Amino acid sequence: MQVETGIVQEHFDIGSGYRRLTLSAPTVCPQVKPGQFIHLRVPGLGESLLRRPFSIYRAEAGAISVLYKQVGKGTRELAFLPVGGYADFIGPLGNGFPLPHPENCIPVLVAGGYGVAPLSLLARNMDLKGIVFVGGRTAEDLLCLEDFKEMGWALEVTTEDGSAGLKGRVTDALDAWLSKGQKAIVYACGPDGMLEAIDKRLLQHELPGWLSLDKHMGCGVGACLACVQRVHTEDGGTRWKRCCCDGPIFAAGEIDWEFGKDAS
Amino acid sequence: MQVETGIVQEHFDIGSGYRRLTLSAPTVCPQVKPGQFIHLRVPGLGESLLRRPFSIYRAEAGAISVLYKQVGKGTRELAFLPVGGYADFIGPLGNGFPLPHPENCIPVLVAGGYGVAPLSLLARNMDLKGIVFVGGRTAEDLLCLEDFKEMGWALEVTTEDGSAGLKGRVTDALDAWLSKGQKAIVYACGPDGMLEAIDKRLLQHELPGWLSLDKHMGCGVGACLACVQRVHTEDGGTRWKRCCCDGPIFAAGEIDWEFGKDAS
Amino acid sequence: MNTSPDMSIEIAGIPMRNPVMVASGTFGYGVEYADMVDIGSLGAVVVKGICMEPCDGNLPPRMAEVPSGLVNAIGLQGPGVKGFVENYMPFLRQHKTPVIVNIWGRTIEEYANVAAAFDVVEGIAGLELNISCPNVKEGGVSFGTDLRMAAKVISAVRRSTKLPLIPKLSPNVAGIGAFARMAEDEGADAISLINTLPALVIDVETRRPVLRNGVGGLSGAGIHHFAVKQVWDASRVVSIPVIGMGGIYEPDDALRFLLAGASAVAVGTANFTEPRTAMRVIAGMEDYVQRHEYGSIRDVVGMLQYGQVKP
Amino acid sequence: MNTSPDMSIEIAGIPMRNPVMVASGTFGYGVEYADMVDIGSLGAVVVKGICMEPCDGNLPPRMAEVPSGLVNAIGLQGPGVKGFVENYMPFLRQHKTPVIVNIWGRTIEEYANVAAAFDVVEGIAGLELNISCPNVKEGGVSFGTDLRMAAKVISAVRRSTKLPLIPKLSPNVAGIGAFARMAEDEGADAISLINTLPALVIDVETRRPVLRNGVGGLSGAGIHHFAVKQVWDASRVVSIPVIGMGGIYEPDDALRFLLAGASAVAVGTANFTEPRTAMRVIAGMEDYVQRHEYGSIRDVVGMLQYGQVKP
Ligand SMILES: Cc1cc2nc3c(=O)[nH]c(=O)nc-3n(C[C@H](O)[C@H](O)[C@H](O)COP(=O)(O)OP(=O)(O)OC[C@H]3O[C@@H](n4cnc5c(N)ncnc54)[C@H](O)[C@@H]3O)c2cc1C
Ligand SMILES: Cc1cc2nc3c(=O)[nH]c(=O)nc-3n(C[C@H](O)[C@H](O)[C@H](O)COP(=O)(O)OP(=O)(O)OC[C@H]3O[C@@H](n4cnc5c(N)ncnc54)[C@H](O)[C@@H]3O)c2cc1C
Ligand SMILES: Cc1cc2nc3c(=O)[nH]c(=O)nc-3n(C[C@H](O)[C@H](O)[C@H](O)COP(=O)(O)O)c2cc1C
Ligand SMILES: Cc1cc2nc3c(=O)[nH]c(=O)nc-3n(C[C@H](O)[C@H](O)[C@H](O)COP(=O)(O)O)c2cc1C
Ligand code: FES
Ligand code: FES
Repeated sequence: MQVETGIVQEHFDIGSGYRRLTLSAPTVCPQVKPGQFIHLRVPGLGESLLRRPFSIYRAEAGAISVLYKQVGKGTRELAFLPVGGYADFIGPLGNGFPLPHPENCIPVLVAGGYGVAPLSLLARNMDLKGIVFVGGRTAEDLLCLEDFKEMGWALEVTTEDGSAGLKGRVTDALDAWLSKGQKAIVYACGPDGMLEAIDKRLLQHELPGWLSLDKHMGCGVGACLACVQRVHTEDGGTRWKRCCCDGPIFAAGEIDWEFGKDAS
Repeated sequence: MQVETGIVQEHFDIGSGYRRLTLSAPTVCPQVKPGQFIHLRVPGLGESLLRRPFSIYRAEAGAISVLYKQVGKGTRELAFLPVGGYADFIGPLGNGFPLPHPENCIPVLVAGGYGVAPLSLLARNMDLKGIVFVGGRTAEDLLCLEDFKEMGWALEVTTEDGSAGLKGRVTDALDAWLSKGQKAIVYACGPDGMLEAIDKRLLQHELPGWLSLDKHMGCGVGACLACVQRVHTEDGGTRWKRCCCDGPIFAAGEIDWEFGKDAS
Repeated sequence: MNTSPDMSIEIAGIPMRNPVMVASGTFGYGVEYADMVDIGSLGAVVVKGICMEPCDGNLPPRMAEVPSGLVNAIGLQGPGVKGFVENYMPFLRQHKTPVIVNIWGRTIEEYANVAAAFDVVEGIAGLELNISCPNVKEGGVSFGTDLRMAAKVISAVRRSTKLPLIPKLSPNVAGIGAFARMAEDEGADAISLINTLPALVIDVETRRPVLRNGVGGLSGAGIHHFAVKQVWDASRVVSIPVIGMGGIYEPDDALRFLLAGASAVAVGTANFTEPRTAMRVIAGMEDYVQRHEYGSIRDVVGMLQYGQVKP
Repeated sequence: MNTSPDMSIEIAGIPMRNPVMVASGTFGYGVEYADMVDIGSLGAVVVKGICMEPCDGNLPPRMAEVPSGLVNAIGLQGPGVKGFVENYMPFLRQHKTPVIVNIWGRTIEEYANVAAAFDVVEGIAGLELNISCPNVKEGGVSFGTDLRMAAKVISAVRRSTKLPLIPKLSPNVAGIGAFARMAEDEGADAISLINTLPALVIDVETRRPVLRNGVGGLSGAGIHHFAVKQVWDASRVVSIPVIGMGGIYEPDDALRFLLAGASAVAVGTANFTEPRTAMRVIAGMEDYVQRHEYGSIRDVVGMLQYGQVKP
C-alpha cells in the first residue's frame, strides 16, 4: 500500500456513461491483485473532499485503469482531469480475490454495473475460461462485454427491460445455469441486492464463491471504521469486518445480510 | 447594477505577472463609468467562496475587461478559466470617478500596481490629455504604460529600485511636478500608503482630487458593511462610508486616515 | 400539475407567501439588493440589527473568508431606530413583503427601549431579538449563553412590545432546547436560530487576529449540519414556530431545516456570493412540494423520519 | 542555518519530538497507516477510543461528507482493553513515539476501570479521556456538557491512574473556560480540545438522517477557526498544557493553535484525505520556526498578539 501520484495517460468515454481513466503507477501497478481498488484524491475539489474508491480494471505496463460513471460531486469533477494531469491515489487496497482459482471448478463471474471492472481483470489473470453473467437495467448499463468475448469466455447478458440479452435479472440467467448442477465457483461484484440474491443461491447449491462489496469509505485503509459490514463468525456469532481492508471480497455465506435490517 | 453571466472572450498574460480577462457583458457594459468595478464569482471554487472585486479596465463593444494578478486562492483559480467559459459578475459597482472633468485643470493620474487599470479607462474617456505617474517596486511591477503613450499622455515612471524610470517613489515624481504650481486635478488609485501620501500633498497644494480605495469586500453592494472606510463629515465629525457603494472613489481630504490607527 | 404549489406559511402571526426569508445582516435593509432580487418574492426581509442610537460597529478588517464560510465582526453598525425608520422604512413599505426588524441592546433597558420604539412604527411585521450581544453591565458575558440573563431580556422586551417577538438563539450553548423552552415560556411568538458560532482567525505571519476586533462569528456552509441539529433539538421541545438558518445555499439545505422542524428559514451568507439564492431556494422548494405531492410546504415541516434511534 | 530547529515539547510530562500528534479515531491504532506514514516522525499517536469491553459501535452508514468536513457516527467501535493490548500494543511498542490511549465509558465506574486497567500496561505514555459520551445512568446526557458530571468523571479517573491524564473537552458548551479550569482543578495534566460538534445530516429525498445513528459529530476544515477560538479561551485560564485540534490540514492551521496557546496539536480528519498530513505539517512548522528565527517551537506557544481589544 502506497500513496502514488500518477500522470493521466488516457481518459475517455467508453460508452454507457462510463469513462476510463488510466494513471501511471510504477510502484503500485506491480502489486495489484484482481479485486483490489485504489482510493483516489479527486483533484480540484479542495482539501476536504474525501478520497473516492474505484476498482482496478487494468494494471499493466506500470499503469492502472479504472472505469467510472459520473454520479456525484467527485466523479463529475474527475471527468475534467486532462491527459497529462496528475492525480494521487492510495493503492492497491483491499484483499482482492483469492488466487489461484481452485482446480476442477468452472469459474462463474456475475457482474452488475461497474462490477464488471474487477471481474474483467480477474478473468484476464485466470488461465481457465468460464462463463460471465452481466446484468443491467437496460442495454445502456452494460459495459466491457467485448473484454470477455475477446478472452473467449461464455457471456450471458440480461436486462430488466429486455433491451439487450435476456429480459430479466442476472440471477434469472444464473439460476438457469446453476440448475445444470455443474461444479463451479462464483465471483460476483455489483449492488448489495444482487450480491445478497447470489449469496442465497450459493448456499442453496452449496457452491463456493466470493462477493465483492462496495461500502462508502472514509480512509480506505482500515483506520476510520466507516465501511463496516457484519459477518458471521465461526462460533455462530457475528462481528464487523472493514470492507476496505478485511474486504471488499467476502466468502459466500460469510456476510450477515440481516444484521441491522430490522432496526431501520 | 445587475448579475450578468459573461462568456470569456479573451484571457491572456499581459506581462508583469498580470493577465487580462475579457467577458461579454451586453447589459453591464453600456452602464460602466470609469472607476467602477465588477464583483466576480470565480468559477470552480464552490459555493462558499466570496466574490472578488476587480476594477473595470475596458468597457466596449458589449464586453468588459479586467487586469489581475495571481495573488491568492481566487485569482490563482481564475487563471484557469478558458476562453469560451462562463463567469458571472455583479456590476457595474461603485460610484466611479465624477465626470465631466472640470475645465482649466490639467488631469493628473497617479497609479500604483493594478491602479493603472481604472485610470487607463478614465484617460480614454477624457477629451483632455494630461500627465500620468506610474510607480512600482521594480520595472516588473509596471503595466499599461503603452496605453497612455498611445493616447498621447505625458508619462512619468518611477521604480523604487531604479530598474525603470526615475529611482524613487511615485510621490517623488509627483512632488517635482506639483512644485511647478500648475492648476491640476489629481486622480489616484493604488495602495493605501500611496493614497495617503498623495492626499497629504493635495491638502498642502490645495488641489482637488479623487482617490480610489480598495478594501476587502463581502457583498460588493452595500449590504454587509465589511468594506467601511472612515471619512470626515461636514460638521467636523467622522463617519463610515462603504467602499463598495459610497466609494471606491473618495474626494481628496475626505478620508480620515488616522481613525483606528492608534488602537492597533 | 403545473399550478404553483401552496407555499404560504404563518410565523408568529405573520403571514408569508413562502417560508424563505433573508437573514439579518446579510441583506442590508433590502434596498441594497433591490436591483437584483425581487423583494416581493421573499417570505420576509429581516434587516440588519438595529439598536436605539446609531452605532459605529467595529474597526475594519471586519470579515475573513474561511473554508466553506466566513467570519465576521461587523459589530452591529447601524443607523439607530430613527435613522432606520427615516431612511429605510419608506423603501421597505413599498413591498407587500413582511419586514422583520432585528433588534439588540447593551443592557436590558436598551433592549426594552428599542422594542418599544418600534411598536409605534408603521409597516413592521415583527421583531427578531438578537440576544447574542455582550451584557455591558455583567462584564461583557453574552446574554445569549446565560439562561437567566437571556430570560430577563426576552421578558423585558415582551413587556415592551405588542409586535410578534422572535428571539434569535445563540448556538454555543450546551443544550439549545432549554433556551428554546425558556423563550416560549417568556412569551416569544417564534424563535430563530442559529446565530454565528464564535471563531478566531489568526494570521500566522503577523501573529495577529485577521479581524481587528479579534474574535468574530462563523457562518456559511460549514455550519449547516450543526445548525440543522440545533433546530431539530429546539423544535422538538417548543410549540411555537422555529425559523432555521445557517449555511443555506441550495433548496435542499432549506428543506433540511423544514424536515427538522423549522416552519421557515433564512438565507444568510449565501446572499453575498449569490444574491438570488433565496429566489432559487424558493423555486427548488416548490419543485420538491410538487414532486413529492405534498398538499403544501407546511406538510414538509417536521417530517424527518428519525427512526427508532433515541436522540 | 540548515540545522533542524528544536521542535521538542513536553506535554503532561510526556516528552515528544515535536508537537504534532494524530487525533483519536482518525489514525486507527497506528498500524493501518504504517505503510505510508513514518510513525517515528510523529509527536505522539493517539489511538481510537477504547473502553473496558469490546464495543460494536453504531450501524452503518457511519460517515457523511459535508462542506469542508465530515460527520461521523462510528459509535466508538473498539476491541476493548484486552483486545487492544494484545493486538495493537506489540506494534505500537516498536516505535519510540509516545502512545496515548483515548478512553471512554458509559458510567463513571467504567471510566475509572478502563483507566485503572491501562495503568499496568507497558508502553503507554498517557490517557486521553473522551468525556463526550452519553451517561447511560443519567438519561444519556453527555458527560462533557455538564460541568458537575464531567468533574466527577475526571476525578474518578484521576484516582484510578498514575498515568498522565488528558481530558478531551466537548466544544458545545457556553463557556469552555469553566470546563478547562475544572479539568485542571480535578488533577488533569493537560487538556485536549476540541471534540466534534453535534450535527444532523438529512437526506431530503428519503426524509431520513444519512447516518443510521441519526446525529453525528462534525469535524474538518469547517470547524477550524471555531476550534482555535475554543483553544484560546481555554488556554488563557489554565496553567496545564493544551492540545489543540480541529480542521488541521496545513502547517498554518497547526500554528494557529500554537499561537492561540496550545502546546501541541493533533491532526484528525485530514488523515483520511492525506495520510501524510502530520508529516507535512511538521515540516512546515520547522520552516516557520526557522524563518521567524524562534529558538524553538515552544517559543511560538501563546504568541498571539491579540491587541487591546478585550476578549
Ligand atoms: C471498493 C469500491 C470500489 C468501487 N469501484 C468503483 C468503480 O470501479 N467504478 C465506479 O464508477 N464506482 C466505483 N465505486 C463507487 C464510487 O466510489 C462512487 O461512485 C463514488 O464514490 C461516487 O463519488 P461521487 O463524488 O461522484 O459521488 P458523491 O457526490 O459522493 O455521491 C454519490 C452518493 O454517495 C454518497 N457517498 C459517497 N461517498 C460517501 C461516503 N464516504 N460516505 C457517505 N456517503 C457517501 C453520497 O452521499 C451520494 O449520495 C466503488 C466503491 C467502492 C467502495
Ligand atoms: C474595488 C476593488 C478593485 C480591485 N481591482 C483589482 C484589479 O483591477 N486587479 C487586481 O488584480 N486586483 C484588484 N483588486 C484586488 C482583488 O480583489 C484581490 O487581489 C483579490 O480579491 C484577491 O483574491 P484572491 O482570491 O486571489 O486572493 P486571496 O486568496 O483572497 O488572498 C489575498 C489576500 O487578501 C485577503 N482577502 C481577500 N479577500 C478578502 C475579504 N473579503 N476579506 C478579508 N480578507 C480578504 C486574503 O486573506 C489574502 O491575504 C481590487 C479590489 C477592490 C476592493
Ligand atoms: C456579515 C454578517 C452580519 C450579520 N449581522 C447580524 C445581525 O446584525 N443580527 C443578527 O441577529 N445576526 C446577524 N448575522 C447572523 C445571520 O443573520 C445568520 O444568523 C448567520 O449568519 C447564519 O446563517 P448563514 O450561515 O446562512 O449566514 C450576521 C451574519 C453575517 C455573515
Ligand atoms: C471518524 C472519526 C472518529 C473519531 N473517533 C474519536 C474517538 O474515538 N475518541 C475521541 O475522543 N475523538 C474521536 N474523534 C474526534 C477527533 O479525535 C477530533 O477531536 C475531531 O475530529 C476534530 O479534529 P479534526 O477536525 O482534525 O478531525 C473522531 C473523529 C472522527 C472524524
Ligand atoms: S474506509 Fe476507513 S476503515 Fe474502511
Ligand atoms: S462589500 Fe458589503 S458593504 Fe461593501
